[in-house]
Amino acid sequence: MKKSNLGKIARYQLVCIFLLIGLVAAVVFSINSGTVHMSVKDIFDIIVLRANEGSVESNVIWKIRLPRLLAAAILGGGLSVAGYLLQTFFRNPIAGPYVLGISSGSKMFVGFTMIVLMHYVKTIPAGIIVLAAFVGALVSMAFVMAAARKVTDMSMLLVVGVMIGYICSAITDFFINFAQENEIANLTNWSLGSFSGIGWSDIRVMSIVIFSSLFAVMMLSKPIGAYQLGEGYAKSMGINIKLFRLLLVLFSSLLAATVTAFAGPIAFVGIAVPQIAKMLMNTSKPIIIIPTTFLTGAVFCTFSDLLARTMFAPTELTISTVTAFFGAPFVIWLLLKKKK
Amino acid sequence: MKKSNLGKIARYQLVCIFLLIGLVAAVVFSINSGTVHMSVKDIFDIIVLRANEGSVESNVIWKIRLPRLLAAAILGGGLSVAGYLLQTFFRNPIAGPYVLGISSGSKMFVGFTMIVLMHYVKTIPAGIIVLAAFVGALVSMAFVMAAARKVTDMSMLLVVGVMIGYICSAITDFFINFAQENEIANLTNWSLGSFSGIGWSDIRVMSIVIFSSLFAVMMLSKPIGAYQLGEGYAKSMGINIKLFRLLLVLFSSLLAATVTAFAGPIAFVGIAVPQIAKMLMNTSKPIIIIPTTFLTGAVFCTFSDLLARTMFAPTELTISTVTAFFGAPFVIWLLLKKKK
Amino acid sequence: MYFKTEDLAVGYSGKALIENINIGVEKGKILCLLGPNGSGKSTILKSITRHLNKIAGTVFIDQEDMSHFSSVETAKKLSVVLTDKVAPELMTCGEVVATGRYPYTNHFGKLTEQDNRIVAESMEAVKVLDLMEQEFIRLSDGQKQRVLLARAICQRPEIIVLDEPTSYLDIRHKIELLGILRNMAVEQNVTVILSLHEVDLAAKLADQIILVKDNHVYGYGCPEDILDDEVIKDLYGIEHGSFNMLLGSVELPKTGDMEPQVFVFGGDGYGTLCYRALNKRGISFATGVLYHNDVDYQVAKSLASQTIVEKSFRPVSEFVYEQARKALQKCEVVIDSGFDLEGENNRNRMLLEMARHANKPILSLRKETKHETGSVEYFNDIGALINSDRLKFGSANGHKRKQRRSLAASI
Amino acid sequence: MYFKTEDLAVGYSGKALIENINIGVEKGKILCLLGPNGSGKSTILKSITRHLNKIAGTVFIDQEDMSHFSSVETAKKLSVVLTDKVAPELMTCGEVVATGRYPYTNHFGKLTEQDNRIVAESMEAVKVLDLMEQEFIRLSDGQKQRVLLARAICQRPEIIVLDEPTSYLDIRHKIELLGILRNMAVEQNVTVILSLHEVDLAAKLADQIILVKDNHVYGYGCPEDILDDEVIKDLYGIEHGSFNMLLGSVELPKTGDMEPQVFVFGGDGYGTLCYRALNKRGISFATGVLYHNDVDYQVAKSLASQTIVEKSFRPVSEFVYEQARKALQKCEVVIDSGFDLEGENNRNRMLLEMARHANKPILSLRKETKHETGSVEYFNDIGALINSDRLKFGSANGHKRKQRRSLAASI
Amino acid sequence: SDKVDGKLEFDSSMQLEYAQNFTVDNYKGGYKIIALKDGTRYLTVPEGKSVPKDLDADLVVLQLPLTNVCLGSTTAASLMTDIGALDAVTLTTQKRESWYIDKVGAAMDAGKITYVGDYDTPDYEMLTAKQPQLLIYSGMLDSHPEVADKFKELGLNCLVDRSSDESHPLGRVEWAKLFGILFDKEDEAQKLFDEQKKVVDSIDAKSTGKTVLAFYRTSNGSCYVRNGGDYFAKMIELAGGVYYPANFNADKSGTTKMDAETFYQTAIDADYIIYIDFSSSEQLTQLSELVAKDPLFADLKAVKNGNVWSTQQSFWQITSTLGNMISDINTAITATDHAHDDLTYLYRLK
Ligand SMILES: Nc1ncnc2c1ncn2[C@@H]1O[C@H](COP(=O)(O)OP(=O)(O)OP(=O)(O)O)[C@@H](O)[C@H]1O
Ligand SMILES: Nc1ncnc2c1ncn2[C@@H]1O[C@H](COP(=O)(O)OP(=O)(O)OP(=O)(O)O)[C@@H](O)[C@H]1O
Ligand SMILES: [Mg+2]
Ligand SMILES: [Mg+2]
Repeated sequence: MKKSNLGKIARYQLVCIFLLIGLVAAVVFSINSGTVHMSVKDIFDIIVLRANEGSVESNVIWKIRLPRLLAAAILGGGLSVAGYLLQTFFRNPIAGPYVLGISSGSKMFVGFTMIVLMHYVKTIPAGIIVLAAFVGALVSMAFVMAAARKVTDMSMLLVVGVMIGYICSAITDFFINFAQENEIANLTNWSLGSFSGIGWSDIRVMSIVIFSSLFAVMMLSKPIGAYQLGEGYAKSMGINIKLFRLLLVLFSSLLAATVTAFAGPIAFVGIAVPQIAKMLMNTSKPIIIIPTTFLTGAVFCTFSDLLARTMFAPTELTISTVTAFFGAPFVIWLLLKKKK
Repeated sequence: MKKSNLGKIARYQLVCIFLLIGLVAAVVFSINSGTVHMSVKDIFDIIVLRANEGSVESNVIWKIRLPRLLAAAILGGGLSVAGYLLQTFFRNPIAGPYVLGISSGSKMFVGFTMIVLMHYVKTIPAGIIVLAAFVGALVSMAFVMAAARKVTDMSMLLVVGVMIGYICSAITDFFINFAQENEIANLTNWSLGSFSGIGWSDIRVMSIVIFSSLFAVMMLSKPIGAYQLGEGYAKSMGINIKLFRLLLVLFSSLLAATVTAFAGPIAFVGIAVPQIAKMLMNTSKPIIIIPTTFLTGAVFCTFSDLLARTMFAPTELTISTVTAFFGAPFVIWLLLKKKK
Repeated sequence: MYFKTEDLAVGYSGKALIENINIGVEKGKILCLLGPNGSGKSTILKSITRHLNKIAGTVFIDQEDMSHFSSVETAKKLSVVLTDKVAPELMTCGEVVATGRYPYTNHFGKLTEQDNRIVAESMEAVKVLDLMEQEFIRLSDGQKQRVLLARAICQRPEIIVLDEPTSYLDIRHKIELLGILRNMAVEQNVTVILSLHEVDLAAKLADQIILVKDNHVYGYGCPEDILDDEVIKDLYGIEHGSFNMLLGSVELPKTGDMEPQVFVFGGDGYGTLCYRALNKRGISFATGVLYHNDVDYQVAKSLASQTIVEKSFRPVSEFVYEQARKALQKCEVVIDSGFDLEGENNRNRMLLEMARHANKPILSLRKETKHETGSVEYFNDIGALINSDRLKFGSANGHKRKQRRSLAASI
Repeated sequence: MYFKTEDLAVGYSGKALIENINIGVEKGKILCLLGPNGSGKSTILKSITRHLNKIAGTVFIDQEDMSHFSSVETAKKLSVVLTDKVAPELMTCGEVVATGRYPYTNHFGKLTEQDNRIVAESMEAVKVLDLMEQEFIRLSDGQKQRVLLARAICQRPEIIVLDEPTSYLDIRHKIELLGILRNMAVEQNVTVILSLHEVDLAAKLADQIILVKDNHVYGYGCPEDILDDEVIKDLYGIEHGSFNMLLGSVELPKTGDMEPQVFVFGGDGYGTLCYRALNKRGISFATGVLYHNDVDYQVAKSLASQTIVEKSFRPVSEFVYEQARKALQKCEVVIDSGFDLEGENNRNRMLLEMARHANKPILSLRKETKHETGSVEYFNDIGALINSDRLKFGSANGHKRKQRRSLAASI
Repeated sequence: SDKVDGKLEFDSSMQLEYAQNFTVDNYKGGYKIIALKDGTRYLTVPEGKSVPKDLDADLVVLQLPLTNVCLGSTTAASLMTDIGALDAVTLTTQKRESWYIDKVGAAMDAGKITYVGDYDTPDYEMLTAKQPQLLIYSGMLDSHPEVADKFKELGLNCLVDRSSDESHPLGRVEWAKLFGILFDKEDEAQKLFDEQKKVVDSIDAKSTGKTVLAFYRTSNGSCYVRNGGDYFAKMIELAGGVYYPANFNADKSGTTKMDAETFYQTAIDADYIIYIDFSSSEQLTQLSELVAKDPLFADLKAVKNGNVWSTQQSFWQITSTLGNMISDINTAITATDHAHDDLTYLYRLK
């Protein structure tokens, strides 16, 4: 027992180190690629010595590449954790972070803002879209939480979540019915998701929300672990199930809402990354899986974003394209391999 | 036992009659509403006596209203049955007909046709979009079926399906990346789904596919019933599980593919209608539930389409808007009520 | 009373199934629920553990209304093993058991040295320590059950509630489990509330028994006093077959209900195996002469068409002997199970002699004196004996017909 | 052999757990797998029923390789009851059972009059007919198990494979189930292959027994011959507690291992209840004088610190009497379980007299002659007796200490 | 030749200067065959003339005068309005609020034009009832073959306005001639074209040397930059500017989605920026609003110098006066003061 325990811990550490190296690599590559070519030394000077402030190079690094890669890492991690929470909660491998209607809620509000509101309010303040997305996510979340207090059967709650998503989509479609092509294209573009155009103030806001949620989730890792044995046993271990459920929905929604607000809905990450993390660690201990999921998500999204913006440069691919295109076959492969 | 059995049969008959009345009502209302006003007598004359052939009224009835409402009924029913099959198959209440990537596959091919193909081939044959949608659905289905032969764990197969869906979406997004606004709007509009513009030749094709699939599914109702006890028991009853799984995936995909080809992806129906049918009948006998699901789906879609085209006439709502907007709260209500 | 219910009513979806449950148990005692399937044992247990909302009434622990406890308080007081199957993904047994320490660990669920020790001890107790690193879902049914028991034990509760904890356990682990429970009760003053289907084990284990039947509490008390063959027969509505409280064992229903065809000399336990083997083949038999205190008598009572018995501790009376002689004569075949031939006045020996003289075919399992005389066939084991041609009765068909009829009536 | 395996190897994910399984059973016989938890019984059964891919080897039914059968053929030949939980949505019990008719119904699964009759008969057989219209998921564990049994029965197979079919069943239904299985075997020539944990039932039911241990087939044969106390102890690795093959019952482990403090007069079944009650409280006792054929002897063997026994069917010898006297004198308390006082030369009566004269406290359960003499206390039931102050030994603490130590070692 | 009736005798082909996507053959007796690049052909039969026999099956016959037309293309609307053919329009597939062509709006308000549902899901019943002689659709119809099929089934004629496929701005304007034929406004059409051509010719074609960039930024940070081969780039060149991302997709029309970094690098030195708003409703008026979308925009030379112009809401629907628009662009990039900040088609962000 001692020995295999050591083996396990070694595995955890190995995977962690591997992921951290991955993250560093992703960051280095990201910061070093783009249309504006710079030598490594330049980049180093710019970042560390703050050389050439105000130059194109400095601006590219400080105002474009750095915030963007930070956003990719933070949001990717957050989204993955949201997915992990909901998969655990519903014991359903396809329950991603958007299953409770989060992204539909966001899209509904964004659609409303883009299509309806702008007809009346000509000058819109900056950040309105982000705000709309966030509020939309919270609204659908509130509905789900209200339902969660009534519906005790998990699978039924899942159905309620999906239904709320449908209602939101229906309303969005309703707006689309009355929209112009340009507006439709605009909304579709939004719903493809991208880490582009994120600034430092955005980073500040998202860090606060995501890291504090992450902290709270880590705090919940104990009940989450107990919950894996089933609701009955969880109860007998002294978990206040009602509260636990509310908190879980709350934090996963907060995470997903933040991501959606800043980057739009990003496909695949929330479903696949938790599975990858579990396979990497070969355990389901929340205290280990939550950080692993975050890290894996961060690495995955940073790399994906790198690809998204360099593969067909200057055209940028949507992040979902890359995440799904590279991630999905990987997960299928893992699943098939596991079978053997 | 005898008595309650009679009670059950009475219930089945009652619900059936109720649904048939609903269907008739939907048909009557549908045929009687639209911009062109006609008296019931006129309509009767036109349909039964084939009066006034070539007149505006006759054209409206024969070329517009009848094919459309038939399409709504047939496709709605087919879609619901597809949903029922996959929900049963995966024992997952949110496994709708699109969970295996059917709609994503369709959308990918439609996107390819709309965005890429049309750039090169200026004159495109009629029905190309329908064909593209159908082929797309079959392609993703083929992938899922290939996976189904390797992956024996249901929940993992579900993940594979979702992943294939993601890959298709990713490719679609990839096309969108290079598309012009009007193309994006076109694709978005397609993906909202509509029964508009369906002609008699379409009806012929869809009837053949849907009704023969439906017949095949009815033929499968026995193994489906046995399958509800779990794969282990199903096996011991002499079901060839591998074949059964393939057939189930095949027919549900065929149904969903046909619907998607002719009307685009229609939200909600495939998930909700089977649940409604089960609640109505309070049983899960496939031999009863399959026709009920079909009927319920037909009634539901016919009414929804009626609303879609009349509510904001002459603007037509997308069918998904109506199905989700009226259907989703109804299902939530049913779920909450059941709890009590 | 440490644990007590007052007018408790339990049931599903707000409808009471059992009402007015007033039971209690002292600290450190074992309370066992017995009752037929579907009588409501699990329902009562689940209501006590708050897995099911109770319909009415109060549950007291240590004079305090349980509904006033916080969930963590409850968890520290009470642990459970349910019959629900659990299938936690990727969790090792060690991790499953460790969740039992949940109420005691810090906010992150960090296991202290002590927690680890308790986990290991609990797993050792139910003999699953070597499964520590194995994945839970890859265990056999019995191993799973034991891991869940370890989980409940390591929660170190004041009350432990178990719903059919012996299901899927093999005989050794059943014994050990009950031993553990008793130790917990006696040593750690843990109150044990459980449901069992093994009436004999319940009698051996429990301090208090509650009998539940047809949705009401049917009896309540100390097992030695309230349990007897009749109560059990009544409680479970046993018609065919029989239960012997004394032996704590079950005999299958008699199959041959006709005139005995075989006479078995039993006694001192030699007879029992023969009885069962004959019964298994549907051959009806008479047996004798048994003393009332003989182990064979208890089994013969249930299985033999005719049992010739004498009161214990005295010589066989003339009357009983005559009875035996008649029975013996009517039978076609005699089986000598190898009883004790010693003793001055051994009537059984006399009867056996008589059979030999009457040239009845004798199938003998006797090991010692194999004087091969005419009608005696010797067998080394019952397996061979029971397959002997002698026991293939021509009338077996008539026999079968009759049985088929009774089967058709029962199936 | 109707059913036969040849060099069968079974296991999970391509790795063999048990290899070289060569077993067989005749048509219409019952084959039972016995073995400790995790030994591989379910694995073997699942491989036979093709729920698990076998690793190597062949399974023959009626000389034919099973893998050549189509799935429907197999289904007509073979039905199963597994330990998997099933939770079919909205299905009534009747519908669940009716799925057993699957291989026989037409393409739409339409039940004919006959099918309905067979369904009803099968449900009647396991006594679930009244649950016909109830929703399956709303049954108790035992009811569910029975419904699944009915399903298997109504499949009218040639072979029926059952994995622990008695789990969750109450005693009556256990008896009935085994009766049904035996009837199926005897009457309908159905071959039954099952795993059981109740060794006694297995012995009573099965024609052939396979013992599985540590991933190999450990023994194979007719239960009467291969099963005895030692084999069972060895098979399950029982160390504490004991199993009595004869009685088919389990005794919990001895708790008091010290010098006996109580002397119990037993015999004729009177002693057994006292023994168990004392053992439950951890009071060690001596008992005597018992004849070897006495039912009490079997229990005393497992539970008493000292058992004074005499061979059956003869007067108690002087030597044994002396043994008993010594033991009696060392004990602090005497329990008179109410044995038979009759007989001229009844040594037990003499011993009891002696104890009275020695002024030992005597706790008596005797109903008849209540001549209240000095040290004799009379009790109506064992519940009262066992709570008597006389049995609260001052030395109990030392006792407890010792036990705690042993407990700590075992938990 | 006026006597020719009921038969087709080739006369001449119409001379087109810029338009690539249609041709017109004149036949004796005023018959004309319009052939579009997509393969469809239309025969216009002058008022009072009869339809010739034995026509090719694919030839769509339009009996003039057209007085009952359904309009599904905004660019066509622009051209038709300016040649005075709007009276013929009775139906449209665009809602009132999405029209930025005032005359169309006014006609709708007056009830002369009725909305019949969206282009992909028109109210076929209303169309059947109103029986328009011709439906003029935009290229979006290509993606909805089922709509075209239904029109065919219902016996409705449909013509796809492919003016937006023209890469030269004046090619787009030249499509007025096609509508001139259909609505008997050939002279007006010629006049319109000549005017616009003149406007363009009058611009000092000599390069001002100013670099101009045209783009739009979506809410999620992607920038859609006009390709070098797009008509708008051409317009900038005609206006005397240099379309900035030099040789940027010179063979492609439309836009390219560009990542922020490339855009930043590309746009930083552009003298002028024309912001083409996608969303017809949202209109920037302040430079600060643009900068609020992305603070990096503040570093752009054009922004620093206040040389950012935005298109008006009607931009997307204007075709007929592209010459004037080119002239506006010229004004914008040559203006030295703020006197011309509000042009017809452009305005400067303050
Ligand atoms: N979820 C449920 N909803 C409604 N009724 C139920 C439900 N579960 C069990 N019942 C009914 O309640 C009664 C008592 O069930 P319970 O499970 O308490 O029996 P039990 O005594 O534990 O039986 P067993 O020995 O078979 O486990 C049964 O008649 C059963 O049909
Ligand atoms: N799905 C599985 N994958 C891998 N190993 C397994 C799996 N299921 C069981 N095992 C292992 O195979 C061995 C035999 O298991 P099996 O279920 O056959 O035992 P069993 O004899 O039926 O025990 P029980 O009496 O507890 O039911 C066990 O040691 C168990 O750990
Ligand atoms: Mg129970
Ligand atoms: Mg097993």
